[in-house]
Amino acid sequence: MSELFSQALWITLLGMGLTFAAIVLFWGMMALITAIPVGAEKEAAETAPRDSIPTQAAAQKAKAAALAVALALAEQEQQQVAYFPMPETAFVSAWQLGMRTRQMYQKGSGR
Amino acid sequence: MSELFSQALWITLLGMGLTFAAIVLFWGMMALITAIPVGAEKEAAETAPRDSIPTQAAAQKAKAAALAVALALAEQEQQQVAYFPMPETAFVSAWQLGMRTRQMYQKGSGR
Amino acid sequence: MSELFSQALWITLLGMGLTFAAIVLFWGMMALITAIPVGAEKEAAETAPRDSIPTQAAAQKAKAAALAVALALAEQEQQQVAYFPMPETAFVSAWQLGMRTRQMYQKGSGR
Amino acid sequence: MNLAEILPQLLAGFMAFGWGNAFMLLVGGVLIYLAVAKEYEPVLLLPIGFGCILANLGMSVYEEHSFLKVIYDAGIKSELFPLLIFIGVGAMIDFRPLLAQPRMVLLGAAGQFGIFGTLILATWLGFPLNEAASIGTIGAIDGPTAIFVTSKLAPELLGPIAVAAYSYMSLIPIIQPPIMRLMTTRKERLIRMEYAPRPVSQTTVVAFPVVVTVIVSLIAPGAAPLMATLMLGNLLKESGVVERLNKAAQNEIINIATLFLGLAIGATMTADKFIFDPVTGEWQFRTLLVLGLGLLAFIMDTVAGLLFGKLMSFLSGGKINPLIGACGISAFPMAGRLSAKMAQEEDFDNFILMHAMGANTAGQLGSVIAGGVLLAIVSTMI
Amino acid sequence: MNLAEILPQLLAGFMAFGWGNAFMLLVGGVLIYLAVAKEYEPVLLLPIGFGCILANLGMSVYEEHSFLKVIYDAGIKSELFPLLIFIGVGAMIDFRPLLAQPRMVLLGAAGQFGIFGTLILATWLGFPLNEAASIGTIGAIDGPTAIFVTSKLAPELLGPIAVAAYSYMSLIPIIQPPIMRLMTTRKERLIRMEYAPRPVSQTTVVAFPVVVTVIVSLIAPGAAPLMATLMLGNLLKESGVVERLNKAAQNEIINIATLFLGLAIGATMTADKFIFDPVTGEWQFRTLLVLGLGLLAFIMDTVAGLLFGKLMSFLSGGKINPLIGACGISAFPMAGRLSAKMAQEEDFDNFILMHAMGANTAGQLGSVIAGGVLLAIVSTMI
Amino acid sequence: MNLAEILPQLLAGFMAFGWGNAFMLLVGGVLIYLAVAKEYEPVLLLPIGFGCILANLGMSVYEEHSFLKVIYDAGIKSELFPLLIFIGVGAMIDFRPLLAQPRMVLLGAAGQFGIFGTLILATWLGFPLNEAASIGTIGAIDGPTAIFVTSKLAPELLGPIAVAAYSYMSLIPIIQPPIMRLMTTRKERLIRMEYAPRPVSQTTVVAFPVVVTVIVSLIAPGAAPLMATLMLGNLLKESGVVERLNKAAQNEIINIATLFLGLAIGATMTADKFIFDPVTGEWQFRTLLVLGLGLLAFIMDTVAGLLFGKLMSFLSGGKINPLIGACGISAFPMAGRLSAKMAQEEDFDNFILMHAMGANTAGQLGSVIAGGVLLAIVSTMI
Ligand code: NA
Ligand code: NA
Ligand code: NA
Repeated sequence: MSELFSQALWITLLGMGLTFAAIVLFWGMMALITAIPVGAEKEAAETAPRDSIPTQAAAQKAKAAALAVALALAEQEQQQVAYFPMPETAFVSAWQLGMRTRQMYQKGSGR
Repeated sequence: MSELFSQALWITLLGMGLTFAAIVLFWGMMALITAIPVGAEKEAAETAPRDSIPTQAAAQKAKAAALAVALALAEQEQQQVAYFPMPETAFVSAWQLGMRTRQMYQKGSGR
Repeated sequence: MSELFSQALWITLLGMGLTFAAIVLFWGMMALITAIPVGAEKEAAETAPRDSIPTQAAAQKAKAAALAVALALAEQEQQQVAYFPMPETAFVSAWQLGMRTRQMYQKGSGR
Repeated sequence: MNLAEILPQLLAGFMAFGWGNAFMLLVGGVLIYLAVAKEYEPVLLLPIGFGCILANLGMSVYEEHSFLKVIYDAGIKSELFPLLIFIGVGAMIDFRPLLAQPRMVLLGAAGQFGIFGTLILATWLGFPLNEAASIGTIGAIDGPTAIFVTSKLAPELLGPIAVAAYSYMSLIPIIQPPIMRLMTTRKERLIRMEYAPRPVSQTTVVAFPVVVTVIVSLIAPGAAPLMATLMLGNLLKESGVVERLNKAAQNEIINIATLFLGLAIGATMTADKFIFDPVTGEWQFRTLLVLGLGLLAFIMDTVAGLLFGKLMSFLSGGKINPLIGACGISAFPMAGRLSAKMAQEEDFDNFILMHAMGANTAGQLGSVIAGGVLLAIVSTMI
Repeated sequence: MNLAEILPQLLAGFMAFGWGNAFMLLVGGVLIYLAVAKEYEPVLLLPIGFGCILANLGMSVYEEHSFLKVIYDAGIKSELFPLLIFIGVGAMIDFRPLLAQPRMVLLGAAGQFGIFGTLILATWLGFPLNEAASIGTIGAIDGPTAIFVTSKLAPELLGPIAVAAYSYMSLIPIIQPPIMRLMTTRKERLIRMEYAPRPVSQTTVVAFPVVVTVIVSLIAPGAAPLMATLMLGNLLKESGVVERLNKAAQNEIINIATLFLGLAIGATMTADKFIFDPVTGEWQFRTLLVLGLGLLAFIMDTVAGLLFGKLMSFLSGGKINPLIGACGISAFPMAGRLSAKMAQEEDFDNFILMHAMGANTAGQLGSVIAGGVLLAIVSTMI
Repeated sequence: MNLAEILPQLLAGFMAFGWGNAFMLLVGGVLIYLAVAKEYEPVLLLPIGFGCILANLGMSVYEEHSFLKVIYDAGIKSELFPLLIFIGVGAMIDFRPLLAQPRMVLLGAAGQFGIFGTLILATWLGFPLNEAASIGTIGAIDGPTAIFVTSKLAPELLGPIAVAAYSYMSLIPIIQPPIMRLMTTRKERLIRMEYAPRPVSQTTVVAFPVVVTVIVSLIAPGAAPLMATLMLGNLLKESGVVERLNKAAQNEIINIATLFLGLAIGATMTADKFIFDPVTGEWQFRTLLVLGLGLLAFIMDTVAGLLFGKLMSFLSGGKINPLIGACGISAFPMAGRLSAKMAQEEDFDNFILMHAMGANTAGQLGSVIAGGVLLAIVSTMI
């Protein structure tokens, strides 16, 4: 086994290890950061209720979202009689996703 | 008194003097520049009447503008039951002011 | 005749010759490029019919376009009672032309 | 493969991170908090706060290969960003209220006293002349002017000066009212002002930015680039024939310049410049001093403006409401609206908004001129 | 006037044009065809294809006076373009699905194995370490990360790596499904996942990008600029107070950077770097190897992600559908949608989109971190 | 503090200001007047006029620390601005009318004679070859081409050449009609042209910009960057898959480049280059000569185009209206519309707009090619 190859193995070990370590740290941080604001929620609710997902409505919204996705997918299915799963572009799609997500929420809260 | 401090005093004297001199010059220039076009007004009125404030309607517009401001301020007052005078940002506010000013004129001329 | 002047004549000969040569090459290329896709037209029609001018409708559209231009020119004519042919700007006009062209086609296909 | 070699590199992030950096992260966090929760000048405080955080995580403008150094060199060192912002600001300003009442322009000069008063205080506190003058520019109460002058005279102070300028500017509605109440009588605040402006022709409105550019370039060359770009933006708008360029100035150009200006300025705020320099072993108390002097600059500006307003009120035989003197400090357009609001609080039927906006745009002009004059004088002395 | 002097100059275009260039014109044409007719990542493949054509017509980034060299130096060498693109991408990402289910973040780590697996294969094939690592970054399945790391480690490979990264990314719907079917049982694909997310407050959403920036800058400084710009864009959007800057990030900044990034990268693809170098007399088989290894990187990423998904499914007692493991590779947002679609194909009532999007954004974070870690380690060894 | 030291600095603005500068302020004012009141190419004449004013107030591109020098170096010296503008122009051009009637392309060659005719006249008047060729480019009747070639051959003439090119272009409706009436008979102007175009497929429209780029780069490498960027813009539009980039090209990119190109070119117009050089003691009559020669270039272009139109009319047996020869000069799209209008003035039912637009876009192509050929030839001789 060449020295270069052994170096590559070491890099893999170290690299995957550090990536996992960082991600685990993220997990903890996210658990923390999403837990804290329950106290701060009151203030946040006053000043900026626009974007937060209210707890009570979440399940309902999820259903609505799921339905919207189902419809979108069904629609896509039909188009694919003539054509394979549209390989969309990253940017345009990210954009579309944002729009679509917003639409989902709009439908949900409109009920 | 240190030399630096005396320099600062000199700079103040010179600086405020020059600033006032420039501003007085501006005054004269503005008096001139706003006086001249009375002759040129005819031509300007033909080609570009869109933005100039007509003399006859000015007083009326001022009233309309004042009313609009009064309403806006009254509205703001109410909001401030819960909240201190909204410290808006320079750019956004400059923008808003432009919009608002345009709206004022629109209201005025719409009557 | 100075050497500089003779150089200028040579440049003219060479320059106009090369420009014409390039343009003639363009002619051939365009004849080719517009001839080939008749076979590929079918595929193109399936995937992207939006922008190509369909053969059958072309004559009709040309008429519609001509009419639109006629109206536009007639309109312009009237304006010019008071005013000479508006010397428009390159960019704005290029822009306007695009818009106007689109409008022409819209009128045509709307009938 | 030697772990002993790689480990320091992997831990480079931690190794370079000291308690000073941690403190500066907090500072950056507070700036972002003020921007988001309090909406204090968010378009600038948010990027500055984020840039401050990056600066203390190894991405400051002093790092050789930092992308923020690239942005800093391209936009701040070259002085382009403040000028690009001014093109956009100029395209948003309407000089008609000022042109309709030319004498209002006088109020734009008095409100600059804070610049020089602060300069005096700063030299008295021991700051060298270039730094004292830069601190004084906070009194211009106009971000791009302060940044333009400071980046020429004392770039090391860009961070605290920009933060002070923008933070206090967003605090205008808190800073000015007490001073205004203290320095004017109720009777003065009740003065109503007639609004019978001269008609302003389109020709005047188009000629104004060109003439201002010429005058200022001749008598205050230091202010020429600032005034020229401000007036260019105004000309783009008022000409009415280059709507494409006008929109570019008010959107693309100003937005991109603002974002990167904020980031780059924030990225100058490293712990060793702001808190404690481990190399020289010195505490950087200057930052706190700058913030304190900046507040004084705002106060002195307002006081001088009001005093001059009272003088004009007296000279005009009581026809001028001295409150509009407080608009001469610049801080466009917040100060203008605030004065109108103060007058209306005393008397609901008293509308001085147009006069206030005239004085306010005059303050904008006066700030740029005073900044240029200061730059010219101090440049010859250092 | 001597025709013998002028003629070579006039024929310069033809003289410098060899069969290799002709072949590369074809390659550029194919990229444009894929972009236009197949809509494979057109915003990047179209500029790359056009840049490739220009590179072989005397306008490559290696020419002294080429305008594409100016753009390359300003945007790629300075590393600005990938970072500017990340500001825009960050402003388009929504981290709420991930924040609502924090454990999903684990899936973002496993899906990076392809980076390192490819690195091993590339060194085994004889690539030097810097090039092997750059080829590995194709496994980040994230264009800006791959370009950022490669432009630091092995800029000569920018062309093939960018082309591979973006082409395969657009082929995700073709590459992943067979692997997903092969590696999961029907029973596993039928697993339904409960969507009962924690409420995510506005404060959390605003704090998240700031905290992520700090953590990543400390533990993986190599990834700091990438993560910082991604999070800056996200902060601009989520703060809700700087709509002007948010729009600039999502439009002007990302569009201009994308166009010129594509052109400049395409303009590195000259025949002598891609096909045959007439100076050294060597064939450049490396390009084909890069393309092949890139495909393997995608496959290894997907396999590792699915294996980890199965592990999590097992540990959770069958409550997690292993399909979402395939979203950890990044390729945001295609991979997320694809997994949801695969689950729904088995059972029309099975909706795992929110879980998939959570894992997908985790993959985006994991990709940047892994890229940064790789850059840090390899930088110390070369 | 010594007033004697400071005073010169404070009066620096006045000290450097001579009668020549005052005259140039007038010139700048006239350009702005033409832009605003007459709407002659305002998007360029307004910035050029304002730049000219700034140049004579100490902010010219020749000053070491001028912000306009920074812009000039970044955009004109690097040749980027004309190319960026061409990306936007290309995205606004529709080649369908030309592709539908390929032989119309021939008219694009004849209308370039003015370039070379002017070159001959200029050398006869004693201009050195590089300057004569630059003056000739006014005959390209296409701003970016003239600026691109001039900035390589004789940057000192950029100001007058750009002003001449854009001013006369806006005067096309005044310059061309008398020549058209003089050189054609009423019978010729009455010729109706059949509009039975070939169908133009989407594939053709997309392939065209790519093929043109390849051909021109091979036979006229000097024109390659110009043609490449023009065609890139066209490809962005016609591909239909990169709407984001297309919009960026037509808005952000072209607007920003146009504004700063105009400013930077105006900022080359200092009094010592235009009127009188106090160092050499020479009057700069060249500027007037450039303006005069530029007018001749427009006239020669039109005459040559009409002559060729008459030849084609004769060869086609009277099926071609020679008026469309006048569109081959470029000046897109004004010349095209003007010819159609002239034909319709004689006969209200005569519509030749589509033919005229075809010849007009051919003139655009011919202008770029002729400019590139000129650059290539002259580069070898100086
Ligand atoms: Na001020
Ligand atoms: Na990845
Ligand atoms: Na031409």
